[in-house]
Amino acid sequence: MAIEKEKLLWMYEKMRTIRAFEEKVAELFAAGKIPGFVHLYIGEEAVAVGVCANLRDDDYITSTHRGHGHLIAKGGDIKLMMAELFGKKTGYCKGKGGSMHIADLDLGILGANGIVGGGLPIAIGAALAAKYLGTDRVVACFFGDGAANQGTFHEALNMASIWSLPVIFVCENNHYAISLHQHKHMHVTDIAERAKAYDIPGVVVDGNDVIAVYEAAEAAVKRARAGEGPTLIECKTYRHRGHFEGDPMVYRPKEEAEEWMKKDPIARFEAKLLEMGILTPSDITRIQEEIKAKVEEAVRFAEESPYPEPAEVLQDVYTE
Amino acid sequence: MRKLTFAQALNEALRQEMRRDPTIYVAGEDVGKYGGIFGVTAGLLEEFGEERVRDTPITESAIIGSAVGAAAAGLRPVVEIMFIDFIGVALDQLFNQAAKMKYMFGGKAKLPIVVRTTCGAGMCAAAQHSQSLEAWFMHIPGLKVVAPSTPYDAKGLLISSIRDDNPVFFIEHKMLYGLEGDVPEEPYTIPLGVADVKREGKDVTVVATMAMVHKALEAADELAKEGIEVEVVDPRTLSPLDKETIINSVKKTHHLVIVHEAVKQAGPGAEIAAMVAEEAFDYLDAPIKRVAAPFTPVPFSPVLESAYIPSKENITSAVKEVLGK
Amino acid sequence: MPVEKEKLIELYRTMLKIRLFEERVAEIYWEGKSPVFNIAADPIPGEMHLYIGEEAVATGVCAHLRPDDMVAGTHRSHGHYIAKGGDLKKLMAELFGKKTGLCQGKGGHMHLFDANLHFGCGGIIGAGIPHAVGAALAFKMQGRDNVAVSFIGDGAANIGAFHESLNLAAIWKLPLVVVVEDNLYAISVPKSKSTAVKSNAERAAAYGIPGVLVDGMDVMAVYEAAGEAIARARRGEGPSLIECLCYRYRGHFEGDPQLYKPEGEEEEWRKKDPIPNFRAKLIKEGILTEEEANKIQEEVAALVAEAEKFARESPWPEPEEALKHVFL
Amino acid sequence: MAERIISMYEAIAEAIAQEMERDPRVFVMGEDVGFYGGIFGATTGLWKKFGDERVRDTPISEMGFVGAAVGAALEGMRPIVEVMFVDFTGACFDQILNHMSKIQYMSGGQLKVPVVLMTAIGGGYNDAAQHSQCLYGLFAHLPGLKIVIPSTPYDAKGLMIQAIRDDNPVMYFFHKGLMGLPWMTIIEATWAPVPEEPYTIPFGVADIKREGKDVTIVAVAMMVHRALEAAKQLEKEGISVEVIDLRTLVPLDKEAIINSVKKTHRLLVVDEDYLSYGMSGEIVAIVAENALEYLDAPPKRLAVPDVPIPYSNTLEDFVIPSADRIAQAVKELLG
Repeated sequence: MAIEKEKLLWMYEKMRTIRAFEEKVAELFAAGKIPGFVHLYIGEEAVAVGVCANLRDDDYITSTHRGHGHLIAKGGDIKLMMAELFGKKTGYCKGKGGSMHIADLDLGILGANGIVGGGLPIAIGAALAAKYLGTDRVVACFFGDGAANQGTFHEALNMASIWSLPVIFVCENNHYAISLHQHKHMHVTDIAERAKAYDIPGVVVDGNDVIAVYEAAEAAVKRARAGEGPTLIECKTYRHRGHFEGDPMVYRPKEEAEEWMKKDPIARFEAKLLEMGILTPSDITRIQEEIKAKVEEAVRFAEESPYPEPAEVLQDVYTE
Repeated sequence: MRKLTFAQALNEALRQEMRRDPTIYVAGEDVGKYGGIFGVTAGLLEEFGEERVRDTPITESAIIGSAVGAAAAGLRPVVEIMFIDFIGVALDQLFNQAAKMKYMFGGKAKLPIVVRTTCGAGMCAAAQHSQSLEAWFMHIPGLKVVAPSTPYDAKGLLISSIRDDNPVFFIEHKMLYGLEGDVPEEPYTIPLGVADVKREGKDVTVVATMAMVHKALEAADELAKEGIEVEVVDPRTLSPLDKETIINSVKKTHHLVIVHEAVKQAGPGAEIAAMVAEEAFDYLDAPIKRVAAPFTPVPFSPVLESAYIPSKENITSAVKEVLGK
Repeated sequence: MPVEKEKLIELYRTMLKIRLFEERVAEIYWEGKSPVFNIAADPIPGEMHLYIGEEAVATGVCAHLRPDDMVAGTHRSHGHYIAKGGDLKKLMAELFGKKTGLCQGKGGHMHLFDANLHFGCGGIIGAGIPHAVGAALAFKMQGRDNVAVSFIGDGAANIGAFHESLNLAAIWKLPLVVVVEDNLYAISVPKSKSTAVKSNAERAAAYGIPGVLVDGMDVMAVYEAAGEAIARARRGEGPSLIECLCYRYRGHFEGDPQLYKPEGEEEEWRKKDPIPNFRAKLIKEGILTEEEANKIQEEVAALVAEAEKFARESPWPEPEEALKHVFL
Repeated sequence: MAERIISMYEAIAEAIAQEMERDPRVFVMGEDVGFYGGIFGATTGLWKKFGDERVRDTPISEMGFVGAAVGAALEGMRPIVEVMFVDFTGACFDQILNHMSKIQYMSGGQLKVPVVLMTAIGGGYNDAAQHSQCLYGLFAHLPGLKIVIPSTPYDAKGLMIQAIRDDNPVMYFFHKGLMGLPWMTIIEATWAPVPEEPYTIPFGVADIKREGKDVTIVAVAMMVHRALEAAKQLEKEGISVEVIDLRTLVPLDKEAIINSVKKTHRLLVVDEDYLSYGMSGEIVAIVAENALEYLDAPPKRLAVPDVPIPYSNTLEDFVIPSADRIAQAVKELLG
């Protein structure tokens, strides 16, 4: 395995950061400190991290309603993210967007998205621009298994293929479109199969194995940078929590959930790194402490930040 | 001065802007080899090539959605939706993505997009190819809505729209494409949000849009013979709306008639009437009147279609009504 | 099993009906549109999309349908309606915009509806596919062994509705057959520039349903493929996708200069013209004599003439009619 | 006997259940309407009662299943489809705009499309720009659709039954904040007496939720309750407010509005939808056309200023009309 140590550690820290951030958000949401809806990424960390580990700062991503993980993996600032979740003036979107609409254009994050499948055509455009402007930038387009039944999926993959655009379509198959299991919302087992309908490569990977995701994404990014067109990567994974916080999850069998918990991507990766001697138990405690501190700092920052002025509500509709 | 048709004026605006700014590209169904179903993009492929003049599949969601992504990443897309009636299959990309992105992101995104489309009845194209749906887009914060009525306005407004850093929904009434008028050769802009008084008058204000501007002018000619002086105001941009010009005109004439081809209910006229009732109430000497299409889809048969589209006669009688004549 | 004589003759008659009807429609359409082309000019106003060249597809598919099976057509649907057993007089009268038309002048050539034949079509690319899905769902829920057929062009196979509808029909195992009429162009854009796969039949795999590619200029090939798919649907085994390779001789609409079609392409396809070829085949196989074939030709021509006469003599709708039928 | 108190979501689900029992052609389709009972509870208990066939969970394919409802209606069914949020209608707009609303007309009245499309509207719970819109004004502009917007459990049940029995396509908008969901801020009015037996409320008949003589307030959904709250406040100051709940925008009860204005001579339209080119404009225009001479002051509109719905509390509270701002507006009207 040719991934250098620094990269592996980077991936471990990112996964840990996502997990810690999300667990804190769950806690704050339950405590009534975060308003609105939040959709947590816990359990799917390997996907965002494995893919973004192959991206440069000037590459793009489009994200989803379950976007915190993607943003952190692409380099998003958890202080600004937390402040946005609190609806504070200092947040990424000055309190106008919230969990489902966080973006950081300087980091190539074209936004989380409240519309299932809404990000796919946007990714096409970013890729078109990258190609048009003669850069070798690529776009990683994250979406769920539910979005793979939306018309935008079909239109976007077709267009990316005929224009051979530099897009990596990353389907996070967590097996549920809210409450509906995959076998009830599509008649194929592997969404990657659908790549054939657009004459592009489609691969299935274990989305809870960050190395597997990394390698699949590495190949796809290479292909995209070389101008050879898009790839569809299906990452089989599972969300540990509900569709949104407060979802009773009555629709999914306990045994199934337990099975998946055993495949927790972080635990697996941690074990591997220990076995490889890249991490020691003491490193793990240290790293976790550091991350914990960062998250606490983010919360403090958010809590201490002011709310926006009501009058700001009228700003930012148009560019003057 | 040199005369061009409405379609030629738009074509020249696109051509001149594309020469000026290499980040501008055109995409849509049949905009390339075919030159656009109504000929507005004719010759652009030959001059600018396939990279910048892109024929797309029939895939409206991806056409508008890709414009959003491309604009966010530094280009200035000008995309065409063949008929405004087709926007239904792509509306999410327009009203939840393009229109809101800047706001949701706290002002960070800049989305210089022009979505060109055609509207209007008069070709017997029936219920799915003849609609006037401008009111919807005016109701969506974050979009600008432009609706020219003359070749001169068409060129200047399209250039301004392309140079604007916001998503602009540019509506072309298909019955105007053949209309000829004076158009300067050099590029020029007409600011968005500035109405144009197409005819001055002191007795009654008629606010009309797109094709209806010309019917209003015909009506005005006729009424002039009876000594009624009609002022015809063409908003040109529907969002932002030039309230000031409309209100000043009403303050002068004390009577208001609004004419549009969209259906009356919850249409552009409702907003304009409400705005005047709120802001110029004391200047009105008579109730406001709206002349608009009835609350039905656009029928096919020529007989039914002409019964549907507001006529010069509808306008003259409305004017006489508000004047109590 | 061999197709019986009557059926073969019926197939020929139907194709001919479509061809002669549309050739006459083209003449009437241009009556009012030369020397100056004004799209709104009488006697047939508005857009006009003709099916000439694709007759074998509608004919081969609809030959298996009953009046209470549902067909969702396209913007190019005279052929589908005629093959479904439609009334030429009402159809022609609707094209004229007359009161006696199929939709009393409210629909026009792109929006043809016939409640008795469970037929509808429309002007929005791909929009009919979900309607057919819904009809198929109704059949299933009502325990009827009917099928719903959605005809679309190759252009429509790239729009979201195609994807959502086939997925829905597949997971619900609905009696649906989607027939893609691949006439090589989405208006002016060649398939190679708009569709990422060679054949849309390959896309069936994305939904876990059967997909076949057939020669759409050969009515028997279409007839057989459709027969299987429709029987499968009636048996409750779910949807199928059929792509028929065919060609439209005329433009996307009347008035289309067709500059996008390469030299000689049409000549090549003309050689495969479904109608003369099938006529020759039937005569060669002794199913028809020259005389009988000519007689059919005359009978069909008479029907078309009658339809035209009916349309020309029919009254216009009253203007006030424009306000009716918005709500029941 | 004691009146039974239930929530608006239970009232809607009960109406649907009773109609499904009465008429086998009625069935329900949508995302998470089955086992889950609808994200906002509008289909609670239906799946248990009627099973997979008549209560169908769909993939996330709005264009597909809304179009399918049209097709099913054409073949004799009476589908009820739920589009989870009105914000998502963008993904299936064509089916509403060019088919559901027009087929009846385009077919010269041969065909009918008895679909009920129900969808959730409204903000007030920090769901931001793509999950908090109202947008009924857009659909009211579209010939062929009936537009229903209940504000109480009682109206919700009667109007839903009426909608299901109507042979025209009906769009039924329920306000999330009025559903009486345990996980939303509960406002009293969302739990109210509802008769157990089926009953209907005719479309096009506004309901005067409170009589008054000084000012007419016209509203729907949540704004009805905010207006009533404001009316209570103003009463203390001796101002008598009449609150009209339109209940349906199409057909629209113009008479009720005009008669009220003739009585009070003052009009305030309160709307949770965007201000420009919406319901509020239409109503003021109608009054300006038909009752201008009865007005003693310019009509007033209070609605969401033309911005997307922001996320943060302070911002959202600022854009959605509150009882205080309504009271303020009334005072301005009275000078």
